[in-house]
Amino acid sequence: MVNNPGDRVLEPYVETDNSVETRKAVSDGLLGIHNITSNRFWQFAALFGIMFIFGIVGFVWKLSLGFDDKSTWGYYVAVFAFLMTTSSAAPMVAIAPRIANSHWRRPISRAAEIWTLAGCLNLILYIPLIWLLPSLENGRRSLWFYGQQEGVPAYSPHIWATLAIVGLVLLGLSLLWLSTLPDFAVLRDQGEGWKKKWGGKLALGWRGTSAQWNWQHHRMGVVGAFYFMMLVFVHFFISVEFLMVHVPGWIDSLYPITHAHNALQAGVATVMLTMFFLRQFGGYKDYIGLDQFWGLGKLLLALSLLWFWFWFSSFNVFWYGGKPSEQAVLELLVKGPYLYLFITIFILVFILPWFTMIWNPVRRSVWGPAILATSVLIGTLLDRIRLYVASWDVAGRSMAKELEMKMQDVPTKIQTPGYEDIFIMVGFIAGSILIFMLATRLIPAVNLWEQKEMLLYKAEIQFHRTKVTVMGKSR
Amino acid sequence: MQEHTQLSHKQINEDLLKDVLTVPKWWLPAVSFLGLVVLTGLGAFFFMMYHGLGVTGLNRPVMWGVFIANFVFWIGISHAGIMISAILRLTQAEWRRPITRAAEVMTVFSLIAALHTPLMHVGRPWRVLYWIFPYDFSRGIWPNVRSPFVWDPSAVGTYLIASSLFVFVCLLPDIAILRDRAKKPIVKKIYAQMALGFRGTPRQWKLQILAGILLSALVLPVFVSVHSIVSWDFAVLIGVEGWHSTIFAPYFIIGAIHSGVSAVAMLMALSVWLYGLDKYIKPDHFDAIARLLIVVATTWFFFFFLEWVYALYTLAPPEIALRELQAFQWPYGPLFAIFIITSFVIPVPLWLFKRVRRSVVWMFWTTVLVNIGMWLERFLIVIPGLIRRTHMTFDWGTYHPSIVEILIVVETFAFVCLGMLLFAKVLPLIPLFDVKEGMVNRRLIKVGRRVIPATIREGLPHHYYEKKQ
Amino acid sequence: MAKRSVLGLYSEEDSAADALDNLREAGFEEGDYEILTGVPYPEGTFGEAEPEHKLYRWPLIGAACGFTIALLITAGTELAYPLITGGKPILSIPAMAIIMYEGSMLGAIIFTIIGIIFESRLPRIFMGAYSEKITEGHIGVTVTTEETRTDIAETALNKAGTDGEIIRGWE
Amino acid sequence: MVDSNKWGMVVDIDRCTGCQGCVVACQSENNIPINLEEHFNQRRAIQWIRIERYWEGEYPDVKARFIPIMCQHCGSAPCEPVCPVYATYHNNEGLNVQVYNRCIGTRFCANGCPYHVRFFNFWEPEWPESLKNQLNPDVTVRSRGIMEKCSFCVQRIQRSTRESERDNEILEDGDRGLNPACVNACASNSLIFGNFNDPDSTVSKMKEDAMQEGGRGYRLMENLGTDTNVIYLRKVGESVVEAPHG
Repeated sequence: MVNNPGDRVLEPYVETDNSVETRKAVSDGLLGIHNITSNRFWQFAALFGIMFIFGIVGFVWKLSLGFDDKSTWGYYVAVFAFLMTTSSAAPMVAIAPRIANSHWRRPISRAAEIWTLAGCLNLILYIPLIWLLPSLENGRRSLWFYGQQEGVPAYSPHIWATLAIVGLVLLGLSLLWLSTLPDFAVLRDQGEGWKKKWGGKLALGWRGTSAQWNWQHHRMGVVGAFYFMMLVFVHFFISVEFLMVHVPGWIDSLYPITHAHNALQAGVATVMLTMFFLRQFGGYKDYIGLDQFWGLGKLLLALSLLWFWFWFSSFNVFWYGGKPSEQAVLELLVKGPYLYLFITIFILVFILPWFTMIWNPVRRSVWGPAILATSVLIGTLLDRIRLYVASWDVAGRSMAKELEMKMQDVPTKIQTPGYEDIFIMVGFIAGSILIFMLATRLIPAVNLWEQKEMLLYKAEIQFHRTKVTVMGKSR
Repeated sequence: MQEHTQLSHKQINEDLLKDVLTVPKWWLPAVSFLGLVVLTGLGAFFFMMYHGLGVTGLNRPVMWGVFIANFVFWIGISHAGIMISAILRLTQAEWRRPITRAAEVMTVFSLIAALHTPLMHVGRPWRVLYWIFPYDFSRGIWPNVRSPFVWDPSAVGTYLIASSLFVFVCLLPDIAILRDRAKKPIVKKIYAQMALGFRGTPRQWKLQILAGILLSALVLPVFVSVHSIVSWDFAVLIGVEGWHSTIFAPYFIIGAIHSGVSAVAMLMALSVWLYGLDKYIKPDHFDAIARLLIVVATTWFFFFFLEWVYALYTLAPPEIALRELQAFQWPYGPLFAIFIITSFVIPVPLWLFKRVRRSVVWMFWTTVLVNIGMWLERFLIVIPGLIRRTHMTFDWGTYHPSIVEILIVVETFAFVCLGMLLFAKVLPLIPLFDVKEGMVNRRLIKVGRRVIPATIREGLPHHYYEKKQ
Repeated sequence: MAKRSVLGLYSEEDSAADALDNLREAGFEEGDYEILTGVPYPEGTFGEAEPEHKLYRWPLIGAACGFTIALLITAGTELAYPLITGGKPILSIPAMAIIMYEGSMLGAIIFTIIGIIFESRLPRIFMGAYSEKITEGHIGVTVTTEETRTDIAETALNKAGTDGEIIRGWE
Repeated sequence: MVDSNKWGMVVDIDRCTGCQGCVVACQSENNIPINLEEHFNQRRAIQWIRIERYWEGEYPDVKARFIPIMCQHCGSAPCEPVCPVYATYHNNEGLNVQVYNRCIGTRFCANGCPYHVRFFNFWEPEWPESLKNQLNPDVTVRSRGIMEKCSFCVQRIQRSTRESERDNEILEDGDRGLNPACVNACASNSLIFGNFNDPDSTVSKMKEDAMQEGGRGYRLMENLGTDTNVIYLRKVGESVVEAPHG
């Protein structure tokens, strides 16, 4: 049966174009884009820099106002939480697909990782919060449910939270550094001027032996996994110690997950927007393609659906149970003074992404994902404001000792932000963007080695009468 | 996949259809034994129906027993099918190909099994129709849509209909193959009817592929909703400590995925042993599913941890008392220990070893352990919550499942196995066309001395790349 | 008038593609001829036209129908028999939302299934010219045309080097 | 008499002697199956009203405290919305009613009730031949497989309201025909039944001064927000038994 195609057991070899020339072309192209610094860049950098100075001013101003009245600190914590949910969560977009070994991540991962540098700002913002957290001495609810037991440091929540946040930042930096090692080496060899110098310093004599590549691959995997766990735990701490302990009766075991999930969603949105700007203004048009936005779009769609699911799982149980304490919490966070804010958030974070992202054309475009990412980010910021301002307002009424909140304890109006709050909000968001922009001057915003690695695994071949893409999976 | 054998289509047809078109030796005894068990269970049910629920071990505080625990367990297993097939289809994981159908079929049968117990355990089963359907037209009273027990049938029904239709549509090309292979004219005719005249035109194939993706995307949200709603059967009640917890929905889902994916691994091992499909289900498949299981199990454990932390976070004495009962008091303490050990402590560290991940025997037994543990988990959620000592002093109890309950629970297990065997008799458990497509799309990339497996990707057709430039 | 269908079997993808070219030369349009394969090939492998379909409409229509029906059932039952239970409002939105959600998903899925079967032109009553070798890996090219033109079709198919005989069938 | 009634009860723990008279009265009024010893052993006994006994203090000076517990007829009852077939719902007279014909016995309500006053008929109820004729004709005999619970003797409420409408006389408060069997049977008047919507009824007055600041009144498990229609009055005197709260 030689003429039966079913019996033709084929050994289908494919040639990929990974010749020295193409590799050089890729790295030269990327380096070229990396080396250009337009005037527009400096203009924007200056703008953000000025805003950031305002932020610092606001920060000092805020500190000078003192820590006595907790209810005024809501907006401050909201900014902290917002930065935590965006810049610190962005690297997940690099980690998860890298572990899943999917190819569309390659142009994305570096930009996502650079965001960890902005985590240093979170550290600055975090320091005053240590003084704001009530200690266990006044018998407040704590995650460390050993109330006022003997031998337990009254400030253990502070210790754990601090350790976790610092650990997260360190892990992020090491992840960034690990994944940039080969590119630093490229800068050392091809770059010129200060880049060459710093590349040489940071590359640590990377030569690209197979042992080094192996080491780097596995370390990135491990550090990435740890980063994810640390991220979850940090959000666990933030959502409990900075949010739920302040609202008596808010016993929502799902909330830490929700907080972490919001972070992932906002992180994806951040990366989407970054990709958009890199593509439109960063000159990476040929490297950041539609399938990057496509993949991110699918992620964002899934996460937006999850947003509703998480919210509804909590809401439904509270609504159905009808305990007075839970009703009070719902009144505080959803139904009460924050109702309209909540509806806005609901539309921005869930309705809009859902109803647009189900359309493939929207996901496969450039503008669609960018616009939706913006709406998700705004929604997330408003959401942080809603939650933190509300709960710290209640905390200001010093009900931490009580186990349940009564309906009449629910504040009737939203706290209005002071000028210092607005300064901090604008300034620190601008500051994190500034850090990102400056970082891209030294670190290539689209990483070289992953692009070059791509050449080994991707090929466009002629399949009888059509052209198809062949993707290889290395590990 | 690392090692890969190119097989001819003829070869694939012969391998995968031999047990459909012929009868293996062990088949008849196995089926008759399972059938016997199922009949015993049904007998027990009718006995219970005749004498009333007094024959069960249920009593006043403990109104729900192993029946409901079993219901939750089977709903959990049923999530495997969609988990594997939908998520892996959407992420275009190549290793899904031989697995998907078996998982989907298991979804269907375990859903039916899950429906057994809640319908049997009501006080007046002969009136169970009023549960979902209008009670009495003349007064126009319909089911109370505020009740989670009305959400349940709507969700489970949707899931059942959806998954069975899903299975059918994905079966069409294989039924066409059977139609062409079947010898007996009558059998041939039946298959011809079922195949709806599928001929394999490009249009039909394109829609097959689309069906896989689109239906997966549509069924995933249903699968999430089903178990959330099942969890709300418990979570909406404020009267029972340990049930009124918001994390229940995600916690049940992730637990369901944990037990379900393990069940799929069991299924793979069994189909390797019973049907000798080792040419199609490779160590690589077990490896991949074990990696998936490590992630799932760890996430599940984190949710479990959160649930406990928040139970104690309330600092409410009854809640703490309940947790003591659950974890430390006889007989639940030992059960709790077994549950933790079997569902997490033993399997997960084992899966970290490549040798375990790639061995059929190890994977089979570890996943069996997981499912024992997860059954106990459901038991430990349902029963102690009801048994706990409440404020009303004279009102706390104990519960021993009676022989009737045990028989019916066993019946559900036998029912699922029987269903799978019968299905495998008439239709292939491994999607032939999917496997063949995998073979057609498989390519090899030579990088230096290394040969890297590659596949033709149709996720984003090439002309999109052209548009991009 | 009665249509006849002619089927040629090929063992090579390329020869099947050639057969399509020959048929085009012989003056058959798209739709007269079809490729039959036992396995999904990448689109356009044989240079055939990309099949058009409107599958994405079906789930949306289905979801709309399901949503409406679920809304009518839930709201209708609550209003038709307004019993207060547990101090919940007569129209309890969260409870209704769940059932409406399930309803729309059910509608969407059922319509999708119907859509898939309809769009892939099934069920097909008459198989026409068909060979069981196709599910064994052969590639079939079938032409549906008037009685008079069957010979032209046959020659066109033969020119590409069929493997085995040409099969004729009634439509 | 106000047009819409809101029936309720006030239970004065201070007066309760734990004589179980109410329990017996309830059994005979409502055709509750006889609880044999094995029913208690199986934990399937049915008592629409039960007396919970607490020991207070240490031997030798130990005191017994009693608290009668029946269906609290919650305003927002956890048991009502979970029933898939509307077998239990809140009627416009403030009663949490159980409709035996609709019940299919999912027992969801029994799990929902924090007071554990809902009972399931695990067995077909049986009476010895001699007692067949003492069954109350106004009350359905429940079959097996359905839930049942205290109804505030709804049959008596119905009858007396119907009669009062018939011979259009005012249904005065504390009328023995209106009162549930347990209230009539209570020797120490610790159970008082009446209409909370009627401002000058005994129960409303008692509620008023009991629920005010420093009053003796409380509800069972107030923290669940079930808004019950039964008010309990604390023990007076040196040692106040803190009634069980959630």
